Amino acid sequence: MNLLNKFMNMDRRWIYLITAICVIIPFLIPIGLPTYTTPPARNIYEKIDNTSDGQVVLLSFDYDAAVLPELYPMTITILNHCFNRNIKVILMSLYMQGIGIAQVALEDVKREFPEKKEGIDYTLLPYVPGGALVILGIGEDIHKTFPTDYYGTLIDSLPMMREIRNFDQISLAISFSGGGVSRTWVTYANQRYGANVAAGVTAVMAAENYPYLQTKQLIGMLGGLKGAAEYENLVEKNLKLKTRKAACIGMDAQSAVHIMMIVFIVLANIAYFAGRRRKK
Amino acid sequence: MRRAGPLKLCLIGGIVMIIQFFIPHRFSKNFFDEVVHWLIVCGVPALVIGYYSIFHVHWTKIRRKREGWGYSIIIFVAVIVVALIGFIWGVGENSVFMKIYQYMTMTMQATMFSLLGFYMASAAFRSFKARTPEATLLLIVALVVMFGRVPIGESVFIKLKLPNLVEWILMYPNMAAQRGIGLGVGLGIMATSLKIMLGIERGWLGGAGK
Amino acid sequence: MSHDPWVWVAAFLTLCIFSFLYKDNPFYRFAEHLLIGATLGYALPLVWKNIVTPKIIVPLQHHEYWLLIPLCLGLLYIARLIPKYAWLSRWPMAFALGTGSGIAIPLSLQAGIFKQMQGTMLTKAMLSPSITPTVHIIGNIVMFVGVITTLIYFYFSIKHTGTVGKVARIGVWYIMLAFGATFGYTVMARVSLLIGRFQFLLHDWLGVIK
Amino acid sequence: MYIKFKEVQHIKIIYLFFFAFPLFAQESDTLPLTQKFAPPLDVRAFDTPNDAGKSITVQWNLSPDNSLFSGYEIYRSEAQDTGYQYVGYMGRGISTIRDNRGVKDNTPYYYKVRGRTSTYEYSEFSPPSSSTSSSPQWYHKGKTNVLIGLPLFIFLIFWAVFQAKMGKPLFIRKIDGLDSLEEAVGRATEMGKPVLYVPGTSFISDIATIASMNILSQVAKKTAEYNTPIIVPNRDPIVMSVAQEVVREAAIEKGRPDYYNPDRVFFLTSSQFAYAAGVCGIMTREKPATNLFIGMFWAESLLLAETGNITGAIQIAGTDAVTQLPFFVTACDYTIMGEELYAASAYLSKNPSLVGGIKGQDYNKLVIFIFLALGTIFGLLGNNFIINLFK
Repeated sequence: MNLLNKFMNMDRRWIYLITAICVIIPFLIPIGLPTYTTPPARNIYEKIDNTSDGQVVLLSFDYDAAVLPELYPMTITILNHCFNRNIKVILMSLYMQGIGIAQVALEDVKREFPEKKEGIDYTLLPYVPGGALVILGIGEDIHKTFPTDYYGTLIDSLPMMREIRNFDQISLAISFSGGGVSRTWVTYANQRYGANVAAGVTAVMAAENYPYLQTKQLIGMLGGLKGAAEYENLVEKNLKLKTRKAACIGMDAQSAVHIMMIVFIVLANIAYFAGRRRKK
Repeated sequence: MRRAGPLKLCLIGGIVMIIQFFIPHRFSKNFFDEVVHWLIVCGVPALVIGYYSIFHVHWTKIRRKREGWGYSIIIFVAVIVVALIGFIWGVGENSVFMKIYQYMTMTMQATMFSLLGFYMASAAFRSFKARTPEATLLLIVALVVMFGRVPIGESVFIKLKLPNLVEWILMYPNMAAQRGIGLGVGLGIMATSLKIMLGIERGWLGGAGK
Repeated sequence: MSHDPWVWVAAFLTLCIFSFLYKDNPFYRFAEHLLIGATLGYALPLVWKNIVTPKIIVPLQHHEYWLLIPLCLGLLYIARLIPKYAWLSRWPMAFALGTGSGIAIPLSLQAGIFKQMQGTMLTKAMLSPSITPTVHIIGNIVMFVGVITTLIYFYFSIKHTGTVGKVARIGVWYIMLAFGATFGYTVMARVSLLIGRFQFLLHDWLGVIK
Repeated sequence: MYIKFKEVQHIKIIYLFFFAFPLFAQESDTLPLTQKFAPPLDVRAFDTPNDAGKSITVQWNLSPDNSLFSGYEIYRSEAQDTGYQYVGYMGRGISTIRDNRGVKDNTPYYYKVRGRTSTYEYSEFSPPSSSTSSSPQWYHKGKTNVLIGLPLFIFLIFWAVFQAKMGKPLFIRKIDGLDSLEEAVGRATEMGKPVLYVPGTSFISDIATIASMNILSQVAKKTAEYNTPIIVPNRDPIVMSVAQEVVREAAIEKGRPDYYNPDRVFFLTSSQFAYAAGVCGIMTREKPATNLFIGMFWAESLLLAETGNITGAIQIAGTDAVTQLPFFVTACDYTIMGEELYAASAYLSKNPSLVGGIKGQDYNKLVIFIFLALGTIFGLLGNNFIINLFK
């Protein structure tokens, strides 16, 4: 009983320490807790997997550094998947900071695919202000909206861009965002131009996108680290790829902290009731 | 005059903006944009009193050598150095200014934000006790949602044939309470705004009466 | 281990902030003052570049002299520093508050009240088993009851006893449920931030993990 | 490249398969390619309603071959027969576009629409629409409900205020968070420690901040009376100047003009987490006995409340931010929730016209209940006209 009492009045710094340990351990020793694959994640995977060689997927990095930990792993694993399946990729961003993130992501993934060439296998588009207007621009003519790529090369001179005029030639557009940008993509790219749109969002924002999944305006969705972990597992299982599964590690840490909190709350309540019974 | 004038301006400003709400004409739209522009311009000089205030607090501390006056020097140095770097070498991409932002300001802010990860654990541990029926409900729902958000919990929920329980809680009862609170807040905002316009609520003038 | 001095600075500052979890100490105090100073310094060039230049200087160069009106109005804020003329600062405040209230009133009625009411009212389609799955039918009813009871909790001018008291208590249950759900739902986002910081320390700085 | 070509071939074969029969049926093999597809029909153009002008809405009936197209191209001209220029493109299955590309007001325009496949094959143009011109509107018809609702709301508030002024006694239920304010200030006085008042982290234009200023006015009167120091750190300079004015006036009202010290009601920084860091520092060093967090908050709410909890202060929070209330509830002793925040200044000051305002809010709630009930009754009977009133 005394032990329970001590537990209840434990210094909060012990809780901080245990929380920290729960986050750090999965980094050092990946546990690899199983994940259940949700249909929205599987849908994106299958859409990309069924895209034939040489077709194009567009990835829009509509986020900034603030939500990087939650969204970066999913962008990496999707990029990986595309390159692995020989799909061409257009990278862009509606946010100024997003271009920098896209560039880093490219460098990260290219380490495993050194043969992928700028302008042939992928194109990094520069930041163009305008938000929704940029999406409309792509719907009309991508060459007019982005006369050059990020490095200043004329888009018309890039082999992979020659045949791409608008969403008709883009088999899937995925927007990664921490806010409501995915909704903008649905409104403009899907509703107006009938493009296939999918979203990668933070865990908090995921619930807001369910209506669009129901109406099929979003083909699929990845929600936070969990969505990314599901995707990593799909890639690993089906393509037998061995890469660092950042999201799975993050998800292990998430699970560990969640379980720790649940256990602590339950124990605290047991201690509380035990203490109360004794008083009676 | 010291009170009556501003109160009149407040009332007129409010009425004009309410009328503007109903007019879609370009004239009205441009007017709205202009008002927003004015509000922004108007707010810029206010920064002067803000900076004056914090400088005054810390200058007094340094002058009187109050406890921790050394830290006050840091504030002055940081403001001057960062602002000068920004003004002299620009604020573009890859500038020193942006480096400072990325590796110092952003880093510290992100770390402050991440303290919440710890604080949520300690706050939940301390106060999630089933003392009353209401507290018990809060506790149970929090546990269910937390459990349902991680893979282990999710697979358990699926076996229980309740795959969308968490979504359901968020979508209906949670939304209901948010709406109920929101309706009350909406009324509160409207009533308070009205009272400000009419000068019934004049706390912003400093105190009542006179 | 990183060779970038900026990364070392960021790592040091991250640890300074984290040290606050143990207790207040000179390192945290240093970081705190640095952060306040740096954000204050950071704002100045940005306000100049993003507000003063495009919103004041450029329009004035294009002879849009009416902008001097809000500018002068804004300058009245500075009158606060002279006690005798402090009351002048009520004018720009009245402008901000009046227009702000005028914008808030119809918007709150439209978005805060009407939209929420529309979403709460039940229709035949929402309750017919042939169109809507049973879970959602239950959900819709739960939602309707929840909005009404929560709003009754915020009914101030009746004693919360008897029937009203009981209904208001149901409202409190809804509110507590929503709080529990929000708390549980937010844990994940906050832990993500924590993961981000540890990733920075272990990967970018120390390089102990790949 | 090869694959791409093969696909194009493939699609062409499908087209031939579908359209060979009608072509032969018409006994003509010289028809231009475009007639393989039926054009969209019945193009209607009208001035976009409730807008600022320079916009025309165009609608059409989908072509019977809608499924073969990837979308529709819309063309515009000032003459019925010639001079059509491309103005926009909409995806398959969509039959309306809002054209605001260089439209001039009061100029008649004609519109034509044609279908386009993914391989840039086209249908014939539709027949042109009748001529339409755009113009701006002076009244937004979609906002009529607000135009009716607003006077009703104001009337009910006025009515209640009027009744209160006539001396009709009005009851307001107990609000724990507000009752405890006095006790909290009293405790700080007993302990000889300051009171910390955080007026939210939003701007003055946020009505929650104004509500906070009204509460600050009441709190400052108490602290001035007991001569207990009050610390008010601010995130916005304008809020700071209002707070300074409020505290100064409170001090004067209580006959202690010396009580007000501008260095205690100060600006910290406008950055969210830097502000939180600063306030956390103040809490751990000055060790206020009472922390009041009242106004609009975001994610920093728990940072402040939990740090205050560590220092052992008695804490009262008040906010209308639904997303932050759970954190205040877990870490504070009392929480003023949602609309209670707006009732506070009436509750604390007992000023009859303010109390009347609260009564007026309740009358409005009654109206909301009536409409919710009516809308639902009619809705369940299959008539949604009341629900549609609130669109």
